[in-house]
Amino acid sequence: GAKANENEIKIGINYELSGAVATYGQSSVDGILMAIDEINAAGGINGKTIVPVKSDNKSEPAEATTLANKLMTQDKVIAILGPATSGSFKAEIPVAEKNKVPVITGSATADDVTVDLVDGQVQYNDDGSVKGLKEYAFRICFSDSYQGSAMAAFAAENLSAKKAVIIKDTSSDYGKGLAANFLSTFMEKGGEVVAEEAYVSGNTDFNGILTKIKGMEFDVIYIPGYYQEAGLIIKQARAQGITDPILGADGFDSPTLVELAGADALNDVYYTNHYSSLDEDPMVVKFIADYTAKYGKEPDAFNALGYDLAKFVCDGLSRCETLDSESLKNALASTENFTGVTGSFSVDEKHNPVKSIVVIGLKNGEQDSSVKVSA
Amino acid sequence: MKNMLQKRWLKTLLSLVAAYGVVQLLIAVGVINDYIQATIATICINMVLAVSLNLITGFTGQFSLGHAGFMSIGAYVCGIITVANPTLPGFLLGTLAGAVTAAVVGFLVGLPTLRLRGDYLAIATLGMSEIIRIVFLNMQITNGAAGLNGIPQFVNWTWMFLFTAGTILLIVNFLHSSHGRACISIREDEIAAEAMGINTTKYKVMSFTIGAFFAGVAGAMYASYFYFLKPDLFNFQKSVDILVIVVLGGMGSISGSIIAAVLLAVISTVLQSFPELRMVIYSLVLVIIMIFRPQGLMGSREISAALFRKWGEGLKRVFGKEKERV
Amino acid sequence: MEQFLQQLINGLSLGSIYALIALGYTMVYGIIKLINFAHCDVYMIGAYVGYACMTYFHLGLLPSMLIAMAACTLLGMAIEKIAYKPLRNATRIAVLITALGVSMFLEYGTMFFVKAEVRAYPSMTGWMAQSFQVGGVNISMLQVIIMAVTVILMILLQFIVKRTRVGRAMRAVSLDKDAAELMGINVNSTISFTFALGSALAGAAGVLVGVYYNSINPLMGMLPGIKAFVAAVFGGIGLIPGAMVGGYAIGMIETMVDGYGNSLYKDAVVFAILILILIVKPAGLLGKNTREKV
Amino acid sequence: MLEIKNINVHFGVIHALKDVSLTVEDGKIVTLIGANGAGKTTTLRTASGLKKPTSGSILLDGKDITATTPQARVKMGISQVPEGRRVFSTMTVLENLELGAFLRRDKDGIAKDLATVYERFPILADRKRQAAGTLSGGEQQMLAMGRALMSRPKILFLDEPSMGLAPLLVQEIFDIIKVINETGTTILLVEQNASMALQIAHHAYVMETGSIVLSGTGAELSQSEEIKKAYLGG
Amino acid sequence: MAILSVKKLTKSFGGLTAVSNVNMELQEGELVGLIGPNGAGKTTVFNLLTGVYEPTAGTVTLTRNGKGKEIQGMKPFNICKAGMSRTFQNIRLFKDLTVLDNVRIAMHQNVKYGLASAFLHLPAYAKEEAQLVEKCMELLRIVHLDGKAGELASNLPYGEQRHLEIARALATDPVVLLLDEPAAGMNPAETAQLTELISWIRKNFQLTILLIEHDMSLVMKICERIYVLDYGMIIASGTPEEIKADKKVIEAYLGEDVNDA
Ligand SMILES: Nc1ncnc2c1ncn2[C@@H]1O[C@H](COP(=O)(O)OP(=O)(O)OP(=O)(O)O)[C@@H](O)[C@H]1O
Ligand SMILES: Nc1ncnc2c1ncn2[C@@H]1O[C@H](COP(=O)(O)OP(=O)(O)OP(=O)(O)O)[C@@H](O)[C@H]1O
Ligand SMILES: [Mg+2]
Ligand SMILES: [Mg+2]
Repeated sequence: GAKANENEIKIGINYELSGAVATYGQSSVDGILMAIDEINAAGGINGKTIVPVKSDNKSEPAEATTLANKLMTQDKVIAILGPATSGSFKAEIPVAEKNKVPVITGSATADDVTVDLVDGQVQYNDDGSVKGLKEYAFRICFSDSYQGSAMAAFAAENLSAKKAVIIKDTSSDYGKGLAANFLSTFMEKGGEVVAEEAYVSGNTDFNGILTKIKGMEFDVIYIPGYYQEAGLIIKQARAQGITDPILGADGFDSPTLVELAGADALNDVYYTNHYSSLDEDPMVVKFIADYTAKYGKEPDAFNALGYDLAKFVCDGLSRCETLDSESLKNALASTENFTGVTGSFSVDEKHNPVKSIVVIGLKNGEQDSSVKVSA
Repeated sequence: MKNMLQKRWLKTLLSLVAAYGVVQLLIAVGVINDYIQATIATICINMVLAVSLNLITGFTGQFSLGHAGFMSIGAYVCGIITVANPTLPGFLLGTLAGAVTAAVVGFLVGLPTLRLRGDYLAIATLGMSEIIRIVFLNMQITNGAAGLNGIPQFVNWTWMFLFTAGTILLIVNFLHSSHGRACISIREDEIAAEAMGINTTKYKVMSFTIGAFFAGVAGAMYASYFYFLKPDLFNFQKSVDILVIVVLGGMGSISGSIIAAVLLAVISTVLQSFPELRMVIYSLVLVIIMIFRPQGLMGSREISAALFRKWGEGLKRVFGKEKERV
Repeated sequence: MEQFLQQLINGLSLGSIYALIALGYTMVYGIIKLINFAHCDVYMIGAYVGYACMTYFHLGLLPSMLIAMAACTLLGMAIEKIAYKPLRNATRIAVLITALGVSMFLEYGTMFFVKAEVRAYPSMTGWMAQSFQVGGVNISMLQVIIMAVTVILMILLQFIVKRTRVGRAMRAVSLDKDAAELMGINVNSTISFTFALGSALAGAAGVLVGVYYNSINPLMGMLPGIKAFVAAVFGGIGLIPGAMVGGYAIGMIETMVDGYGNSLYKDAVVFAILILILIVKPAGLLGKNTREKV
Repeated sequence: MLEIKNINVHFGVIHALKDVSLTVEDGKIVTLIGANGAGKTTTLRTASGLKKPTSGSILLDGKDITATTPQARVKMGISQVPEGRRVFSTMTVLENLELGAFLRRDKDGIAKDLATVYERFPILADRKRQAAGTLSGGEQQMLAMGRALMSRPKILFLDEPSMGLAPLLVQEIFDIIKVINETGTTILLVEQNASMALQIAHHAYVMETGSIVLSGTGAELSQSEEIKKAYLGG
Repeated sequence: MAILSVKKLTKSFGGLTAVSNVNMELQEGELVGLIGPNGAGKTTVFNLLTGVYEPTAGTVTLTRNGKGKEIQGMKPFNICKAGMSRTFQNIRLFKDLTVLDNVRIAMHQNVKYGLASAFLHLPAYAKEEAQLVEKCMELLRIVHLDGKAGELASNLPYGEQRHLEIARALATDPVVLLLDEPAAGMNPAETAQLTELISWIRKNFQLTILLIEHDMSLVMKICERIYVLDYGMIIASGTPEEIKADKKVIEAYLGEDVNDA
C-alpha cells in the first residue's frame, strides 16, 4: 500500500522493455532512472525518496492496460510514467481516468492522445474548456501535427521545395501521424507529394524503393520514422547517388544515426527536434556529459525525453500541497515554464507542452545549423 | 446412455454455475480487483483461442500458424461495429459479425490451402494471417498503425464467462460427436480415414472454419475488454503464443489447453516482478517444460473423474507415508 | 531499362541474404524435420560476435567472420545437445515449441546483456567499400561478395549432401534413424554435424549482413528469419537448391513490388504469391509432391 | 560367436524380455520363433544395440559388447535386416545398397559385393535407380537383405525375412539364407514361418511372452507336438 | 450378377506400367483371390479400385442394389460410400484412438444427425449415438474384440489389429470387401483362425470379397476363384485346382512344391 513507508513516493514505470519496440522503452527508462537518481541524491521531494516501480508491458497495449491496473490498484503508485508508444499509452488512459491517477509519457506523439479529436480538430465546450480532454493524461513531447507541419513549412519556405517524396514507417503510429501532417501542410503551402512509399520497422533493405524514386523528379525526401531505419535509408540513398535533401523528425535524434548512415552520407539532412547541441545551454551540456559518464554512450531523444519526463513529474510533486494523485494532476496541469534538456515549456489546456521547435541541419554528420520554426 | 448424458450435463452445469458465482462474489466483495480481473480476462481469451486452435491443430492434425489472423478479424469487426453502435446489442451484433466474418475467411482460405500438408500448411496459414494484418494496417476504417481507440467496454466477468464456457462446451460437444470423430480420424491417418468414407477435405475445412469462428469470438472479447486494437497485436508472435498454450497443455486435450492458459498467465504474472529478465525466464521455463513433458502437461488425456481418483490415491499414498513417519 | 536492371541487382542481393539464412533452415529441416526457429537468432549472435571482433579487437572481416562462424558452430551444437536431443522421440511440434523457446531465450538473453538498441557495424574501407557503375547500374563490392558467398556455399552444401559420405549419412538419418544406426552411422554426431554446418552458415550470414547493412540489434533475426523460413518452404523445404531459389524469388518479388507496385503491400504480395504457388505446387517450387504409397 | 546372457528389457512399465539367454555358435543358423509380441524383435534390437537392456550382458566372440553403440557393433561384424524392412524410402536402390557399406572403405570389395547382391536379386539391378519406397513389399525385403549383406557381416540378424513374400520367393529367400550361411556368415533368424525356419536352422529357440521356453535343434523342435500345435498349424 | 466389374484397368508410374489392361469380374457373394509375385501390382489394383490412385485408363463398375455405377477416378470416400471397403497391407488403424472409436468412425457416413445436434447434443444425438455404440459392439463381437472396446488400437497385439481392420472395414457397410494380405505376419495357428473368420463374415454379411494373400494355405482353402497377376497383367484365372496346375503360375509364383495345407 501507499502508506507502507511514509518516506517513499512510488512512481510506476510502465514501459516496453521487451517485444518489438523494446529499444524505445529501454532508452526512455534509462533516462528516467538517471533523473530519479539525481533527484534522490539531491534529497528527494521534501525529504521523501522516489521509488520507481518498474514493469515491462512487452510492447503490447493489453499488457500495458493490465500493468496500469496493477500499478494503480496493487502498488498504489502516485503516477505512472510511460508507455513510450501512443497505442499503449492510449490503452492505459482509461485506467488512469477510472483510478484518478495521472499518467505521463515522454514520447507518445499521436495528436489524439490527450484529447479526443473530431476530424483531427480539437472541440471546445460552451464554457471554452477542451471537449474530451483526458484529465489524467499528460505528455512532454511534440504532437505529430506540430512536428509534421513544422517540417513541411520549413521545406516549402526555407528549402523552397515544390515536390516531395515521403518514405514512411507504416508500422508505427508515429510515422503515420507525421506523414499525414507533413502531407497536408506541404500541399497547403503549394507543394506536391509525388510519391508515398512505405516500410516497416525492422526492414534493412530500401534499395527497391530508392531505385524507384531515383527515376522521379522531386526536391526533398521526408522520412517520418526512427533513426534505426532512417540511418539505413539515408546511407543507401546516398550510395545510389540521390543527393537531394532528406528531412526527418525527432526520431532522427540519436548518435547512432551517424554511425548507421556514415558521416559522409549525412549532408543536407534536416530534422525537427526539441533542442540543438549547438545551443550550449549549460543544462544540455551537463546532461550529455553526465549521461555519457553513466551509460557509456551519448544520449538520444528517448533518453533525453525520459530524463525530462521524470524531472517534470518531480517538479509537479514538489509543487503539490498534499502528496496524492489528485493534487499531482492539478500541479502538472498548471506547470509553467518548466525547464528541461528538451526545452522549456508550459502545459497547455490540452495537456500538451508548448515548446518551440528547432530544425537541425547536418553537415558531414555534425549539427551545422539550427533554425527555430513555428508550426 | 440418455440418462448418463443428462447426468453429465447436470454436473457440468452445476460446476460452471459454481465457478461463475465464486468469482462474481469475490469481485463484489473486492477481493478480485481490476488487475486480477484483467488477468482473468486474458486467461479467458487465451482459453478460447487455445481451445479453438486445438480443434484445428490438436484434434484435426492441421498445423496452423495463422490463428491470430482470425482473432484479428473478430476483434476489428466487433470493434468497428461497437464504436458505430455503442450499445450492448451493438456489441453482441459485433461479436457475431466478427466471428462469422472470421469463419467465412477461414472457410475461403481453408478450401484451397488445406490440401497442403504439415509445414506447408503452417506457412500458408502464417502467410494468410500476415496478409490480413497488412490489410488492417493499410485500411482507413481500422486507423492503420495508429490503432482503433475507444471501443466501448461491454465485456465484464459475466460475458467473459459466458463466452469462454460456451466455447469450450460447444467444442467439447462437437468433438464427442460423429462429426468431431471424423475430424480426429484425419489426424490419425488421413488415407485410412478417406478409405473409411470420411470426406477429409470437408472435415478439415469444417474444423478450420469452426476454429476460426471461435478465434473471432476471442478477438471480439479482446476488443471489448481491452478497448484498443492495432494490427501488430496480431502478428506472427501472437499465433505462436496461442500455439504454445496448445502444445504445452497437450495437443488433443481440451483440459490441457485450459490448464496451460491459466499456468502461463500465472507464470507471466509472477515474472512481472522481474521486468528485465521476464522474457529470458519465460523462455527458459518453456524449454524446460518441453524437455521434461514433450507431450504437454496433459498429453492427449482429459481431466476426468477417473483421473482425479487416481490423483487422489496418489496423494493419499504420499500423505499416508507422511503420517507413518510422524 | 536501366532502372529495371538496377532493381534486378537490388533483388538479387536481397535474395542472397534470404537464401543464405534459408540454407541453414533447410539443412536442419532436412535432417530432423524441425523448423529451427532458433536459427535466425544464431545468425543474430553471429552478427554480434563479428561486431565485437571488429570494434573491440579491431580484426578484419575475414578473421571476424571465421571467429563468428566458430562461435555459432559451438552455439548451434550446444543448442542441439541441450534443447533438441532430449526430444528425439517427441512429436515434431513439441520440438518446434522448444525451438521457439530457445529462439526467445537467445533474443532476450542477448538483449539483457547488450540492450535492445541498434548498433552500427564498423564501416568497411578500402576495396570493400567500392562500388562500380556498369552501364548506369550501381553495384557495390559488398553486393558482389554476398552473392558470390551465397552461391559458393550453396554449391558446397549441395556437394556435401549429395556426394560425400557424411552427406549420405545425413540423408539416411533424415529418413530413418534406427535403420541408419544399423548401417553403422552415428546418428548423434551426424545430427550434430548438421547443426554445426547450419550454424556456421548462420554465423557467416550474420557478419555479412552486419557489414552490408551495418545495423544490428537483438531482434534483427525475427524479420529475415520469417522471410528466410518462407523462402525455404517456397523453394521446397529440405532441398538446398530450393532454399536458394526461394530466397532469390522472395528477394526479387519484394524488390519488384517496391519498384513497380505499392510498397505498402509488399509483404502481403510476397505471401499471396507464396500461397498461390503452394496451391499449385504443394511441396514448393522444387519439391516433388509424392503421395505416400499405401 | 554371439552370446546373450540373462538380458532384461523394459519399455516403461512393460517388461518385454525376462532373463533371456541364447547362444549362436560360429557358422550356424539359429532361429528364434514365437507368437506375435513374444519379444523376438526386441531381442534382435537389443543384440544390435538399438535398445539398451536394463540388465544382462551380450558377448561377441567372448568380448562384452553390452555397452557399445550400434555403430561399433556394425564395425565388429553385426548386421541386421530390421522388421518392416526399413529401407530409405526416397533414396534409390543403389544408394540404399551403398549405405549398407557405409563403414567400409575398400572400393573394390564394395563393387564386388554389389555385383554379388545384384546376382542374387536381379530385380534390384533392374530397379537400381528407383526410389526404394516405391518398390513392392517383396522387392523391399530383397533390398533390405542386400543392404545388410553389403557390410560383409560376420553375423546377420534377420527379422521375419519371409513376411509378405510370394511362395516362390519364400522358398528362394530361405535358399539364399542357406547360401549366405554356407559362405561363412553366421545367422540369427526370427521367423513366423516356423516350419521353414526349423527346416534350415541348426538350432532353435522358442519364445513366449518375453522368455525363452524351449530350445533344441531344428529337427527336434519340428517333431515336438507342442510346437506343431502352437506354431505349425498342425 | 456382376457386383464388381473391372475393364482394361491400367496404371503407369512414369515409365513403369504397374497394372496393365486388367479385366476382372466378381459375382455377388463370391470370394475371389488375387495372387501374384511381389511387385506384380496387386496392391496397386486395390489402390485403383479404392481411389487412392487414379487409373491411367480403364473402368471400374460397382453395383449396389441392382444399380451399376462407374467409380474409377472418384475420391476414396465416395467410393467407400458407393460400397467398397478395404484393409491395408501395412496396418493403418487410428492408433491413438480406442478400438470402439476406430469402428465408430467408419460408421460415420451413415450418421444422420447434423451439426446442430453435434454442438448441442440434442436428443437426436443421444439416440443415434446409442444405436451406433450398439452396432459397433456387435461388429467387435464378431472379431472377438468386444472385450477390448476401450483399449487403444496401438496396444493391441498384431493379430488383433488385423482383426480390427476387418471390423472397421465392415463398419462402412460395404458390398465389396478388399483384404490386402490379412494373414501377413501371422503364424499358422492364427492364420487358421482368420480363415474361419473370413468365411463366416462372407456368409453372414452376404459380401463379395476380393483377397490378396501370399499364404496359399488360406487362399486355396477359401477362395472360389483366383486371379493371378504378374507384371501388372492377369496371367491366369480359375478355380484353385486349375491355378495350382497352371504351368505359368507355378513358374512365376507358386514354385514346384506348394504345400496346400
Ligand atoms: N517401442 C516400444 N514401446 C513399448 N512397448 C514395446 C515397444 N516395442 C515392443 N514393445 C513391447 O514389447 C513386447 C515384445 O515386442 P516385440 O516386437 O519384440 O515382439 P515380436 O516377438 O517381435 O512380435 P512380432 O511377431 O509381432 O514381430 C510387446 O509386448 C510389445 O508391445
Ligand atoms: N507410387 C508409386 N510410384 C512408383 N512405382 C510404384 C508406386 N506404387 C507402386 N509402384 C510399383 O508398382 C509395382 C507394383 O507394386 P504393388 O505394391 O502393387 O505390388 P504388390 O503386387 O502388391 O506386391 P507385394 O505382394 O510385394 O505387396 C511395383 O514394382 C512398385 O515398385
Ligand atoms: Mg517382431
Ligand atoms: Mg502389396
